[in-house]
Amino acid sequence: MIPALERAVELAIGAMLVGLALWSVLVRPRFASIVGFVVFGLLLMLAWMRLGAPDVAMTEGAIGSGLAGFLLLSAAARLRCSEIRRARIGAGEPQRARDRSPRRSSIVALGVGCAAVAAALAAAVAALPHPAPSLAPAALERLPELGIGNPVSGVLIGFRALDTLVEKIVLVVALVGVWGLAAEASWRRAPSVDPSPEIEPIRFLARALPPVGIVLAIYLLWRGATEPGGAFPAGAILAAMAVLVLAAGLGRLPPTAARSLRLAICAGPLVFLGVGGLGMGVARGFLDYPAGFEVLSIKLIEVLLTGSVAVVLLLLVAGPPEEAASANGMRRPEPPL
Amino acid sequence: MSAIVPGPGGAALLFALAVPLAMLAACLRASCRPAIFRCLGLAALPALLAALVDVGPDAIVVDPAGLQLTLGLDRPRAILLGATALLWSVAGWYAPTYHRREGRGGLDDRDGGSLAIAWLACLAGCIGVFIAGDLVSFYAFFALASLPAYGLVIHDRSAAARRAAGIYLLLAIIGEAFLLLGFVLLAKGSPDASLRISTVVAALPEAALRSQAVLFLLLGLGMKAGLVPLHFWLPLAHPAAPMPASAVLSGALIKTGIIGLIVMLPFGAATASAGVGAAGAAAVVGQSASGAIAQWASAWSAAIVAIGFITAFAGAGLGFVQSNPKTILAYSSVSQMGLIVAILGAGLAPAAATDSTNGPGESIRLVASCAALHHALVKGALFLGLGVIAATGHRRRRAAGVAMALLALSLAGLPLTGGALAKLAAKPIFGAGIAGALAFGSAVASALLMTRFVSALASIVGPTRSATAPIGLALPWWILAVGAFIVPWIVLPSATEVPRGAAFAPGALWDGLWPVILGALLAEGIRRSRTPLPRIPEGDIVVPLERDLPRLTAAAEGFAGALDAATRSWRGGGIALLGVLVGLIALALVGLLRG
Amino acid sequence: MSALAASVGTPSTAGAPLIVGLVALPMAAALAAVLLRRRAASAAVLLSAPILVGLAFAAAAMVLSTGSPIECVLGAWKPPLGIVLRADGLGTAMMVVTATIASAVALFAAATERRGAAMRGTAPGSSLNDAGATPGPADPPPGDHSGGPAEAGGEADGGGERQPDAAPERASATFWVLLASVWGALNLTFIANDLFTLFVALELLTFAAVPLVCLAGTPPALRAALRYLLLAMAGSMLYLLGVALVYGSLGALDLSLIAELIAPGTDSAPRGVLLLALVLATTGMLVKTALVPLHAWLPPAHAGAPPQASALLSALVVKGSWFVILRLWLTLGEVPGGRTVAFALAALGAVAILFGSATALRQRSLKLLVAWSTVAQIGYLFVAFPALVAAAAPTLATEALRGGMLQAISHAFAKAAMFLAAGLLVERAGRDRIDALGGAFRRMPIIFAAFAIGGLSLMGLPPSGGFWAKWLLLQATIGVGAWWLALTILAGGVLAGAYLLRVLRACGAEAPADLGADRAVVAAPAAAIAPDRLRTAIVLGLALVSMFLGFAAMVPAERCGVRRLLRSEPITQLDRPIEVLPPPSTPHGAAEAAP
Amino acid sequence: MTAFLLVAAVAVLLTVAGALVRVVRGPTTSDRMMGAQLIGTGGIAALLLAGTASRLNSTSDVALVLAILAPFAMVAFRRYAAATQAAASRERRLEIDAGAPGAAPPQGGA
Amino acid sequence: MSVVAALLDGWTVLLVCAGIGFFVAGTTGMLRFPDAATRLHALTKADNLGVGLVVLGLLPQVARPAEGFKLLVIWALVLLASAVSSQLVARVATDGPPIEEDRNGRTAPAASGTPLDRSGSVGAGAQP
Repeated sequence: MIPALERAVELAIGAMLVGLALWSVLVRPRFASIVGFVVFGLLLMLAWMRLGAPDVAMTEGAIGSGLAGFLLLSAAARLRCSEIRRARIGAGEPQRARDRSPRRSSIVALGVGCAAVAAALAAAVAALPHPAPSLAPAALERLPELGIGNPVSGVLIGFRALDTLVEKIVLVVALVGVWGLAAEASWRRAPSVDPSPEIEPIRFLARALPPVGIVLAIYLLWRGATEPGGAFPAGAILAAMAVLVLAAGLGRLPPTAARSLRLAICAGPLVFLGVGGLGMGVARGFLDYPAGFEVLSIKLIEVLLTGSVAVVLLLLVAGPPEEAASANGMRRPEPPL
Repeated sequence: MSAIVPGPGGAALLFALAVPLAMLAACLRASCRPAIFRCLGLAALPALLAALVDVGPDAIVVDPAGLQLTLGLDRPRAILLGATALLWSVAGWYAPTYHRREGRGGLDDRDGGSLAIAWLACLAGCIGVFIAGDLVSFYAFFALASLPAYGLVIHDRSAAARRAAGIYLLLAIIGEAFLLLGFVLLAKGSPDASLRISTVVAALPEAALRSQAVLFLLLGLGMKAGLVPLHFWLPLAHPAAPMPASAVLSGALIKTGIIGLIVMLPFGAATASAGVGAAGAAAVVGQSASGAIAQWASAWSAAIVAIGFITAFAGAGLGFVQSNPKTILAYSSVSQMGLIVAILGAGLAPAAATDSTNGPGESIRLVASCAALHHALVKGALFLGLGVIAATGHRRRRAAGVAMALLALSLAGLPLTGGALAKLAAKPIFGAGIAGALAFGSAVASALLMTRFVSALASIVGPTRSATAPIGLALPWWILAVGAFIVPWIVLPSATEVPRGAAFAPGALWDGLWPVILGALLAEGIRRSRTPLPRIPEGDIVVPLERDLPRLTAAAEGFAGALDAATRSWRGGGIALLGVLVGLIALALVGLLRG
Repeated sequence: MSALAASVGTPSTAGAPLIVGLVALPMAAALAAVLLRRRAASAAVLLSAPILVGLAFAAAAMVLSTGSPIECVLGAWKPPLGIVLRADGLGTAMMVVTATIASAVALFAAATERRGAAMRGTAPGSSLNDAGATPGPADPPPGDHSGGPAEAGGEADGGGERQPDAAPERASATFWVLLASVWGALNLTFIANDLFTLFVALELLTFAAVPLVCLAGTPPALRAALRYLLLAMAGSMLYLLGVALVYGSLGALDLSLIAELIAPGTDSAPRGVLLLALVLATTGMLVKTALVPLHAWLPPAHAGAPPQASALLSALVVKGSWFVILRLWLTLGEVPGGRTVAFALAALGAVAILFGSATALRQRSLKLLVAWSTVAQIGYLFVAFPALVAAAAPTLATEALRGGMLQAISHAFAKAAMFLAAGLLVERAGRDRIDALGGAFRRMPIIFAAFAIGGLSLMGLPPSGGFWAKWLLLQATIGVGAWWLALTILAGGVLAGAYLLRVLRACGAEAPADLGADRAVVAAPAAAIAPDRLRTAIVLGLALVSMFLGFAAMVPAERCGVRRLLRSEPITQLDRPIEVLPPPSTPHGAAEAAP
Repeated sequence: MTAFLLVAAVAVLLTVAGALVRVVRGPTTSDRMMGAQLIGTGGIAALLLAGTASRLNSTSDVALVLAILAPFAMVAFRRYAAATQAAASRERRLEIDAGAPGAAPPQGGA
Repeated sequence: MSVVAALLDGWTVLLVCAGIGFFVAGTTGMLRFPDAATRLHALTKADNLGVGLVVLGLLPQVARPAEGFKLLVIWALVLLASAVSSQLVARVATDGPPIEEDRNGRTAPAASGTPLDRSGSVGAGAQP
């Protein structure tokens, strides 16, 4: 009975995921699309849990439906405001309307094409060897050399440390790219998450939740060595807490030029790179950890990475520094009429 | 990279190339340009010198074990190099005076600087083409000769010059493309990594893609040589350029196409492989193979002869209806190149090369290059002479006029001229059949055209009735004109199997004379009868092309614009991505099922 | 202990620190540039540039001299569990190219900044790349918002440095981070031997390239950047799907291991799945490479960026994803059915050549023309694929590979030169219209020459690298019987000549008189905007490298080991087998643990 | 017990799936958000049930992450609603007294 | 052990079933109630009591006390979230329905009457 039940749950989650994804793509109101996306993220978390990947589930929850949902709603608000403004001015309206309504035939063609790709993928997945070849046993076998118990962390920070390192640099570069969107005049100023106009309940939340969040983040980081968790989910939760505080108007971001801010951004990847480079001298090669100090090095890197991830994610959500215009368009100045 | 250390011959070649290139480099400084322009005549002298010394075909070989990049001269190439170098040199001395008198050229070329740049680049390319012994350097120098000529054509900056230059450059680029393909095909047949022309041409008859190779070579080189129907740039470009530039364009530059055909057509292919077949043990196999090669060679021979004569007659006919003497001369160049190509084509036939003392194919090459030499000098002299006549008053034109007439008729084979010698040398190649008759007809046609040219000379208006041409124009021209009469008499008898005396034989004299008379009479008859001549614009077929091309390009642009617009929208981009994905997956499926 | 553990040691080859440095140093420089103040940031990147050039050349020399790739095992974890960086001939060649071009661009950017700082007092905003237009409505900030974030900026900044008309430090500071990131990402792409590391490297490349696109900050640039970002993300997804399929079927991500696992004779690999994976990953990368019809993001993106960013994007960034496709096809291309897909890729390449060139011909803006020319030139990179997978003809495959690599390299140099030259031309002319370039030939002949030389290299004139690339590509395409491809290559050359001609004509024309007043407004005093020597030298140097790249590739290719440099590793036999994966169905650990 | 907990998890999940209907049908944005919220809560419950059933420790960590981020979307939603309403009312006011400049945008919280 | 275990299991079954009941009720209310304000009631019931009863029911089943503590923390967090979000939703609902664009991306309110138009018509386009 239980296998049948599990199968049923898998099917149900799968069907909901596909349906929700389709709906989110096809539904016209932007807001509905975003809510669909957030719910999709929630269901995806369940799916990842079902697949036995709690690390991925955690990251998906924190990034996919948490921070991304916040970001998307902020963007939607901004777009919405400019649309409302344009609607009054009345410029370019009919053309936009035409642009946005695709012909039925092209929708059908797209659907057929996507279905064909999906069918090919399904056929390929069905043709994969069974049981699938896996490196998991090999990873487990060599895990003790790193002195940690969580194989996912082992892969991330040990066996494939290079990938992790480059991913973190990607984050930093993405942040620089976002800052690059700033207007010349506001470059180097402080980015901001504008406080919500309705602050009492939010302010309460922003006072109550962050302590718990910080504890949770530390807990996840600490657990990451042996159990699912680690730098990325911990960083994401810290970032979410910080966003909450900013949205409640309880704090303000430093300017992007601030040295401490930049140090926080770069510390994780730089130390990672430095420890990795040290490996060329004192260990068996680049990105190898000195014998006897594996756990220490890994902990150091993880802690700093958590900080960097948190700051970078927070700043990514906050967006480019803007002068006299808010991230969600609430206080954008009037265009001249 | 190892190169055979150049001997004296190699040094001469390098010097010949280096002088124009060094002058070109000096032109980078604007202050040097006027001086360089005044010394333009110097640039080609080292090349003339190199043509006179015995350089040898392998004067410089880079990478002898591999690509075999070669510079050198054999006799046909030396002959043409010498003739064109003489022309370049004379025209170079002529140019400053002409430029000063005419005062033409764009606003930015009061000192002749841009003319000098184009001239020197072209000259270097032209010299290089004659001394290149491998495909790559030939291609490089061919491009160097072709593309800067744009500057010569456009020099006047008039509307006609712009149009002519645009068409010229476009055709030159297309020609380069064909040539590249032809060369790649030639190289594919090469037995080893060598790109030496002699090696790849020897291997050509047995290459798998030999016909395609010859076709693309003909397209690429024929475009430069002005073969119908790719000739139309020529009657546009030559008249548009300033006079000395026309002279080198018509006299020297189109010879780069001719020299390409001379060195790259597989003369004596069938003979050579027949010899191998007879000597080899498997005679039957060898003979059947050589039979196939002979068949292939004779088919191409017939095709090239046909192209040549069509070009010869079409050039003459189209030229006859023109009135601008420069245009007539340009068409005459088309016609003459047709004749030379016909000689080459006839030589390609298996029978043509059997009784040669110079080795298979060599005699054909020599005859063709001698004919080209004659044309280069005469045509150069005719163009320069036009400038001299234009600078001379009506009263003082007599001597110049007579010389021009003689030069012109020399192209038709007037006895005792170089033209007659060239005809005599070509006669055995054409034989007595259809080809011989056509050759005779082409002489008549040339005479017709040249008579027309001489009568058109009268329409040129001089500055005053009694003006005399400045010495800077007259002297170079006279040198070239005299050279055009004398040089063939020096070169031809030694290069070909025509003894000097043969030209004085009464039969030969008569044979040479009466086509000229016939042509002249015909021309006079047409003039007298006042038959209205059809009005064909310069550049004949390019005119309808120019009219229809916009429609064609508009269609293409419409397509490109539609594709652009379709992919530019967000949705279009998405559909394109999906389409590529689905298409590739479908093709993968097809490939999977098939393989 | 298992065989896996027994192989612990230092299996990296001698040059391992070199290639680690090539990856780690630019990334460290990027992070340092984030951390440091503006001057110091550019200094960090500029200081690391010569080191990186040295490392790249040293790595290339080492590969050349030993004839085997440099390998570096990261950590002590060999594949299949860990990652190996592997610099073979292809990778080192590309790293050398990247190092050369990136440092040239860095110098150029530094000179531009110094220039900009020097002339900002006299002519604010006269150069286009200074135009840091705000993305939103550019209104004066309302005065009544108290406590806004605007005031917060003052405290952390050095005080007096920030005036309203201060240097465009946003673009500058961002540029240095991005330059170093692009550099590191490219180097990692060229030496990563692991499918997932390739993915990560490409992510870094994309995330560095997108901000480069919108460095100018103009609305069109932002639109282009957004489109680029989203399409590239879709491409990443497809690539990742392909990687997942490969891992699911083989249990390996290391390319050498994959090659071993699918070598002929091993039956376990599900070839259909691998083909689908190949198609998916290729399509994903095609988006980033901007092959038609997935090109739409490229022209506005490349044309809208400042010159130094355009040069990086066009010369190097698109080559990164192309290189991944090349690696994939060298590893997986011979699965059954791959040939059909390869022909489809070549067909898309052919469309790209024709369509891109034709569209370039229609552009009115100089930078757009150059950008569309990139679309066309990308097509050439794919023309080689059918011959590349011709397993039966290793010579052809080698020719195709060499042709493709040469095309990538020579296009990189030529396009870098052209974009930088275009930037200087536009800066001087004051606006980005081809019609407005009149007089450029007279006023900035060297920049003009650099642009022309780059263009000639694109056209494929010897001795440029483009010529040899075309030569080899023609050999390869004709070898697989794809005449249509060969003719397309030629047509592309002709069209390239045509669009180049348009620019050259405009530059050669006199400055239009009616523009005089206009220019007086736009342009600062001539001395202020005359291109300085350093930038001119950089542009000319890049152009000359592209023109004489042919020599480097030509002669030594046969003798001095460049052929070996460009050779494909025979994929069925590794130089030093790393480790053979246990048969996929019996996981190693399980087998060990069972008894 | 395990079976019961699993069945319970499925039951919660299926029940909560009903909230999907609210997400899809709306009609107002608040309705969609409430549907999402219910799905999140239900997901937490289902995770706890299934995790206890399978004795997987990490499940509660995941649920913890989910729980701490649950109000996050609501805060974002409030900001969205406030911003759009403010923009709309500002536009309307501007329409009413057309041309009157300096209609200061409502600045809640500042 | 048996009696205690059975009792604990019974406690679990009882409370979990009750929790499911609240979830069912919440969902039903979510679907059947007429407008946003009333649906808010349904949501809070499921949030507060549904999760709470499940957590309480699971307490006897956890392996370690720490796990139980975690469960309680989760419940507390859900309660907090629920309280705050119901406040926020209610505020949105009273401020007037947030504006959702119609099918063509045009703004509805420019045409429709007062800002406090609570008819829900602006969101009607959302129905698929």
